[in-house]
Amino acid sequence: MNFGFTEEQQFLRDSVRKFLDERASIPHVRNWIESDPGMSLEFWRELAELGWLGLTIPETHGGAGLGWVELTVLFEETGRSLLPSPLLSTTLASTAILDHGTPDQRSRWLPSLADGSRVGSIAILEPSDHLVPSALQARGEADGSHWRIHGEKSFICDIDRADFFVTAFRTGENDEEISLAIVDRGAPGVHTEKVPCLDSTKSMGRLKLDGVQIAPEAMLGAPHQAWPAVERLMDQGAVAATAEAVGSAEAVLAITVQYAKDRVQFGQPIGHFQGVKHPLAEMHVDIESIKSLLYYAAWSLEGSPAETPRYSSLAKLYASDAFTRIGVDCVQLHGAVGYTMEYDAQLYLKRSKWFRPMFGDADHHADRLAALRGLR
Amino acid sequence: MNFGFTEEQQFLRDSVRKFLDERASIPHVRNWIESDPGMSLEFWRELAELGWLGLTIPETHGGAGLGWVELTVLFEETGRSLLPSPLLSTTLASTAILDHGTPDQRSRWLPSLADGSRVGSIAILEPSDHLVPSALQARGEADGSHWRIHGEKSFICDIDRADFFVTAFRTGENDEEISLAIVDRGAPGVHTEKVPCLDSTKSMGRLKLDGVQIAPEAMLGAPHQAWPAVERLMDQGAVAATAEAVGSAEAVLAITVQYAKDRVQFGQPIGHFQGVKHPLAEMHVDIESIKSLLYYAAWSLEGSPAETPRYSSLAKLYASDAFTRIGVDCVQLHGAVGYTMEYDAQLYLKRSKWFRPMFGDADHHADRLAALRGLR
Amino acid sequence: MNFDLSPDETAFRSEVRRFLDKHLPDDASHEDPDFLESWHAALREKRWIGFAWPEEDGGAAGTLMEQFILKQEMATRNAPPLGSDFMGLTWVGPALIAHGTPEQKARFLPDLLAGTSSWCTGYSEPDHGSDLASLQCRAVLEGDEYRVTGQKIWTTLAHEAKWIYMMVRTDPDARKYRGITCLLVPMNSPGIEVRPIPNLSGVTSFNQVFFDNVRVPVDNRLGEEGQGWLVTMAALANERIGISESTEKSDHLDRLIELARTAQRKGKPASADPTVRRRLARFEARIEAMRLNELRHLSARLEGSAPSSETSLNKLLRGELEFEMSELSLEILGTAGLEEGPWQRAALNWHGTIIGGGSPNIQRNIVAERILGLPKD
Amino acid sequence: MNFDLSPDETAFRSEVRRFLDKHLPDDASHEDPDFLESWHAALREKRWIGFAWPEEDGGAAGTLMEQFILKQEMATRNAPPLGSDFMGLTWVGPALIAHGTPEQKARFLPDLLAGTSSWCTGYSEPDHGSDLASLQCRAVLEGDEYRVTGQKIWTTLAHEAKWIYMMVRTDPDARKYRGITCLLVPMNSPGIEVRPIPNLSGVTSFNQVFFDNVRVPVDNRLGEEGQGWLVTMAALANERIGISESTEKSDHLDRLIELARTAQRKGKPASADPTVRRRLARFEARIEAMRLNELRHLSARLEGSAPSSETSLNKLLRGELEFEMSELSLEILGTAGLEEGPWQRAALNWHGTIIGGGSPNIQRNIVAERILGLPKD
Repeated sequence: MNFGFTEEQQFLRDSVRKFLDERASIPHVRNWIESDPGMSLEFWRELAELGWLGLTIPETHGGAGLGWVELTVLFEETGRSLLPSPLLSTTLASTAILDHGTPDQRSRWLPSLADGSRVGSIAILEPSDHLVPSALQARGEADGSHWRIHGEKSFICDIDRADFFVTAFRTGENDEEISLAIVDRGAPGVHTEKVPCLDSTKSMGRLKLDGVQIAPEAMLGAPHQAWPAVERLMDQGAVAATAEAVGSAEAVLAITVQYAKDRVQFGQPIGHFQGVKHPLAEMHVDIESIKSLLYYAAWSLEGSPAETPRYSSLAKLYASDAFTRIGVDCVQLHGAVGYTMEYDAQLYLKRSKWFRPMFGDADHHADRLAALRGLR
Repeated sequence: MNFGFTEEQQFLRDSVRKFLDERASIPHVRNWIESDPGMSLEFWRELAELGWLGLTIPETHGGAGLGWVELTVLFEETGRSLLPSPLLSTTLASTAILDHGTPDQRSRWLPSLADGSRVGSIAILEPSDHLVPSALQARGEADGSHWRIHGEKSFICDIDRADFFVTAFRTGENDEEISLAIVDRGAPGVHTEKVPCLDSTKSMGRLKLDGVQIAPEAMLGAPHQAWPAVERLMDQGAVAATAEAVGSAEAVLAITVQYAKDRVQFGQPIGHFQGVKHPLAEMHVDIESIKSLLYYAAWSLEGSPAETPRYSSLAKLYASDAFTRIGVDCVQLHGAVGYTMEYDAQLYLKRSKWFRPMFGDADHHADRLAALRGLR
Repeated sequence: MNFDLSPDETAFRSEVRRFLDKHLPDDASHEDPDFLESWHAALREKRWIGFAWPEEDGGAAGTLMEQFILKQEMATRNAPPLGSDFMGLTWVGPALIAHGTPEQKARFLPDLLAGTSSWCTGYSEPDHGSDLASLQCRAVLEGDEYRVTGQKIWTTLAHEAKWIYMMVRTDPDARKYRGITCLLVPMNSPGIEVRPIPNLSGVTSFNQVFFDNVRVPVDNRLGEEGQGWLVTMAALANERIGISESTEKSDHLDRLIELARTAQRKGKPASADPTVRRRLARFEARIEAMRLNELRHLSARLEGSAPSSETSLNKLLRGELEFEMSELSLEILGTAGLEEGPWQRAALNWHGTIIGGGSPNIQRNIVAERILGLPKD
Repeated sequence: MNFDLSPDETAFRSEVRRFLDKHLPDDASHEDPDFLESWHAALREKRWIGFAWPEEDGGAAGTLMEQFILKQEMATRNAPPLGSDFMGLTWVGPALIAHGTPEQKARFLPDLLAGTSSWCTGYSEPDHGSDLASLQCRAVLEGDEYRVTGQKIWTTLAHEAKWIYMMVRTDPDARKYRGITCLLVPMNSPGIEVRPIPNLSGVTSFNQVFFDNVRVPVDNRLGEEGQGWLVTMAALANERIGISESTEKSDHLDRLIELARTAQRKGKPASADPTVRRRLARFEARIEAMRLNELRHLSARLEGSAPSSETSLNKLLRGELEFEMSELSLEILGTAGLEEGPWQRAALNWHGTIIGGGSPNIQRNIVAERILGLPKD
């Protein structure tokens, strides 16, 4: 038993960090999000060359063949930099194809995802925002060997960057008769709309599906039986987003600790006052606790899948509560300057707002944990 | 419009305070609660002579003919002293008779309550602890012009001190067909049982009613229609208990502020540290806010009865949350000595535990306020 | 204790209501210049723009209780403010009335009442946010002019104002509050530069203001040299009735309740969730406590007690409410809460309103030290 | 990262499970002296009472990982502690092993392992609760005896112990930690007086201990004069695996969930209220975080890192959990929560467990200063 990172994992973290510090510092990020398309396409190609886009894709398909613990390391570091990129979306899309695709589908999609020539995303939620089978109303009608999807998908990350969407839709009358398919962005009947997001380092939008035709080779897994795959995909999303949140929270804590050491008021660095230092201490307690839950959840994805629902919910629940508080407190502890565009704390505050509802909010995960205990 | 106390009210407060400081300081209270019957009967007689037992009883019935604002002043001060006595119970009993009794009932009961020769209490709740009509299961069967009550009443204050109980019971099939009657402690079929209470300055117990006969002249108000009277009685109880809580909270805050000024650690009075002074500041904010709500609620009982349900709930809700926190924080801020029998903070902690559920806990009042807003 | 109005108070309330019935149409827009012009004209006629000011200074000499009744009725009807120049009416007018020369009053008060002035106030400086005693913006008297050099920060609306009411240090050797002087300076004076400070949503209301050897005639000094602190405290003591904050939070709660009633959350109206309902009830308790705290404070003032630190109580309550209420709105919206919208903007922008009155930690210190008597930091 | 056990670790876990199957009946009572005697006899035979001690000192030389596995299996099965003399085994044994003379080891260790000793420890003094460097209890060497005069406070179980392991000041001029010496003193020595300190429920586990010219042979000094601080730090460094706290909170949560399932609240099972369910889920998240924090800390220790201030994290989490969980239990019980009972007693008595490890503010200072590098108070 070992709860530590291996030397290889530590090396991965160090090299990611070094690269991001040099090439994607906050001034870079501010430049990117202030211009179109809100990220650097050139930087994205470099990420592909570094192998980060295919970290968990098997080597036979052009990836690095690593696992979710390594992905967690990567997302912690991109979260620390608030890196604007479709990394999370395309990773979830490749994970869905890896976990549920046929050998043909894997061969067809994974190499282009690993080398960055294609970007994927996932389209699960609908305007109702409820993460239960009955809330998925997008409907697939059988049309010979094909399906035709009518419906609307909301809250899709990187809507403007993805070439295709792993999409969940209803194919039967019973609540859990859900199917998954790959929907090409350019297919007839697909309409995308970008929606301005409170966090400019993230890109969001919605999808309208007007009788979009799905060929059998675009279906992921057996029809009608994809709800467990949807749940696992949302758990994977929760783990990846929580890893980003841990990095972001550590970064804004570090910024605020430094500010508390430097800023002098009434003849003392403000970090001298318990009214400042104690909230910072509580943030550290929370971040370390989230890390413990997160690392176990990430390990469980491959090491103990039956435990993943519980641990991804524990991690996301704790992180949703804590990062919200951390984002607000760090801005507040800066005093008036925290509220200005010029200081960086506000960028993390906005990220904390983005993070909270994504892949299930605190109440969703709390209710799920209670249900796992037989309480309802 | 004036939110201040009159000179007379201020004089009442000063004289109550002076008397209690001299005659019922915390060492006195500790002596009383460590011996049987947990209070001083001699002191009780003195209270009667001072006129405190009949503060709101009309002068024609031997009382002082004052109102709920004066009662609030009195309860704040007895709460500050943690005075062990059936003052709250007997006041509620006399209030019920005053508000709902016939002239004959008033003449019969009020003088003996004002002069302390009789003590009353109220018996509303049952073991289910739910403050809705349907939860009152004690049942009165018509027996000629009399009623016979069968049932059980719980959480009765001063069970061992009261000579009679203003009791609510069901007299019809519909939920709200509730009646109120005066049940004599010595009547056949009445069984009282004292239950040890976590706060030794309070006395609690339960009542078993085994076919207790109620004569028409013991019925308070019209049969079947007493639910509004029960609600008002509980609102009056909430106001009186919140007044006690305000006094107790102020007292334990004062003790803790003094401790924070005197206790030196690492070369500083601990009150110098924001980790100590800020929680104390928050307590002051909460206590003052509860006072504002409480005084308005107390005034409304006579000045604007339609507003009483809302304001008694606002005050009790805020106070239930805040006094709980104040009790715990004051013990904690004392460090290890706060946890010992010797220091006084723990006495107030226990009172805060007693206060929270009495006359409706925070959730009860929050749900009621939401319902008043049409939310359910 | 009596919350009924006296006959005089009732009569005044009726007068206010009649005024509002007449001059405030139900569909009035706070952005409509025609409406605002007629609204201000009617107020001017009533002398209500300087409602609490002495009659000889153009005011109505309104009592504290009348101010309270006026503000409450206006808040209930969502009336626009009494005048257009908030900073000027709130800070500059009272200071002029208390300490201005007859010439200064004649020069500045009519514009304030006519709504043609626009003032900003220069207190805070970089590195001395909450610590006014240590301010450093320097003014040196040369002949009949001061030369002002230094910086001010967090100067609300400086980018739009015509005048600044500012505190400067005229005696660097005097300790703390002594050696501070009050000047009234045209914003178009040579040597003044304004740099807007966009907030986290990109909106500008704060500015940094640089003074480089700015010449200010000695006639523009308010009060004596070295008395700047007293002058400003006098303006502060001329207390406003702080009803606006609890009314504003109460409106906020009404909108939040409406959101909870209508927004679907997890397949049901958000208000179907007892967690949501109880949070709303707790907001109500604290907002109502704020309102009644204000009333108690007003009562004490009417009885003749001095302004006290008790105003810090509501600032602390407000800060927590701003945070918790905006969080609940986003939680109710769910994932839609991260798309742009009015609730979302409000959830980012409340931070500035808290900082305005000094950070929560400063307020806690005030309560702990001034009210509870605990040791200073 | 790998949470599977290695083959060696699996084998050891099986050994522990077999031992527990054999020696810990399902119906074993921790109060039954016959059971406890056979339990301790079996442990002695295994040499597991001093599980981590060197073999030459009568221990089993168990590794950190084995300690963890042993504690975890014992906690899962609700086994009684490894020995009866908790303070002696935890503090005195490790200090003796590190710094005792061969004669001292021979004199004290066998009794510790046999379960015939009972030790208390004297660190805190009045007015110096958390600040050991300033301790004042004085020992003066006269010939071959120390004369000890002073006080100790919060001395757990002093009213039952036969010996006290205590820190005294032997050099009043030496600064801070220097000048402190460690003595082993029989509690029946003339001049020792024990005054119990009842807690708020009337239960005594803490005491004040007075020393009036108590004679202690110099042979009873552990380590050299002036090295008392080092001796005690050595015992501290011989770290225990802190699994008990999260296991205890986890048991607490199980009982609380059972209460929520069975207790009626407002006419329904308490667990039917989503507010209650979500609070329980949040407790679960923090308790599981505590368990995994311990595991991460253990992993780091196994990799050779020094003991760190990270243990303060779980102390803070625990403090908040104690409060919030006990409050929820009382809220579920409703008015019945103010009658006497086990939940009610627990809701009063948790305060002492928090104070034990230093107040929450001290823990926050440790995290802020030692981990985040913020300025000291």
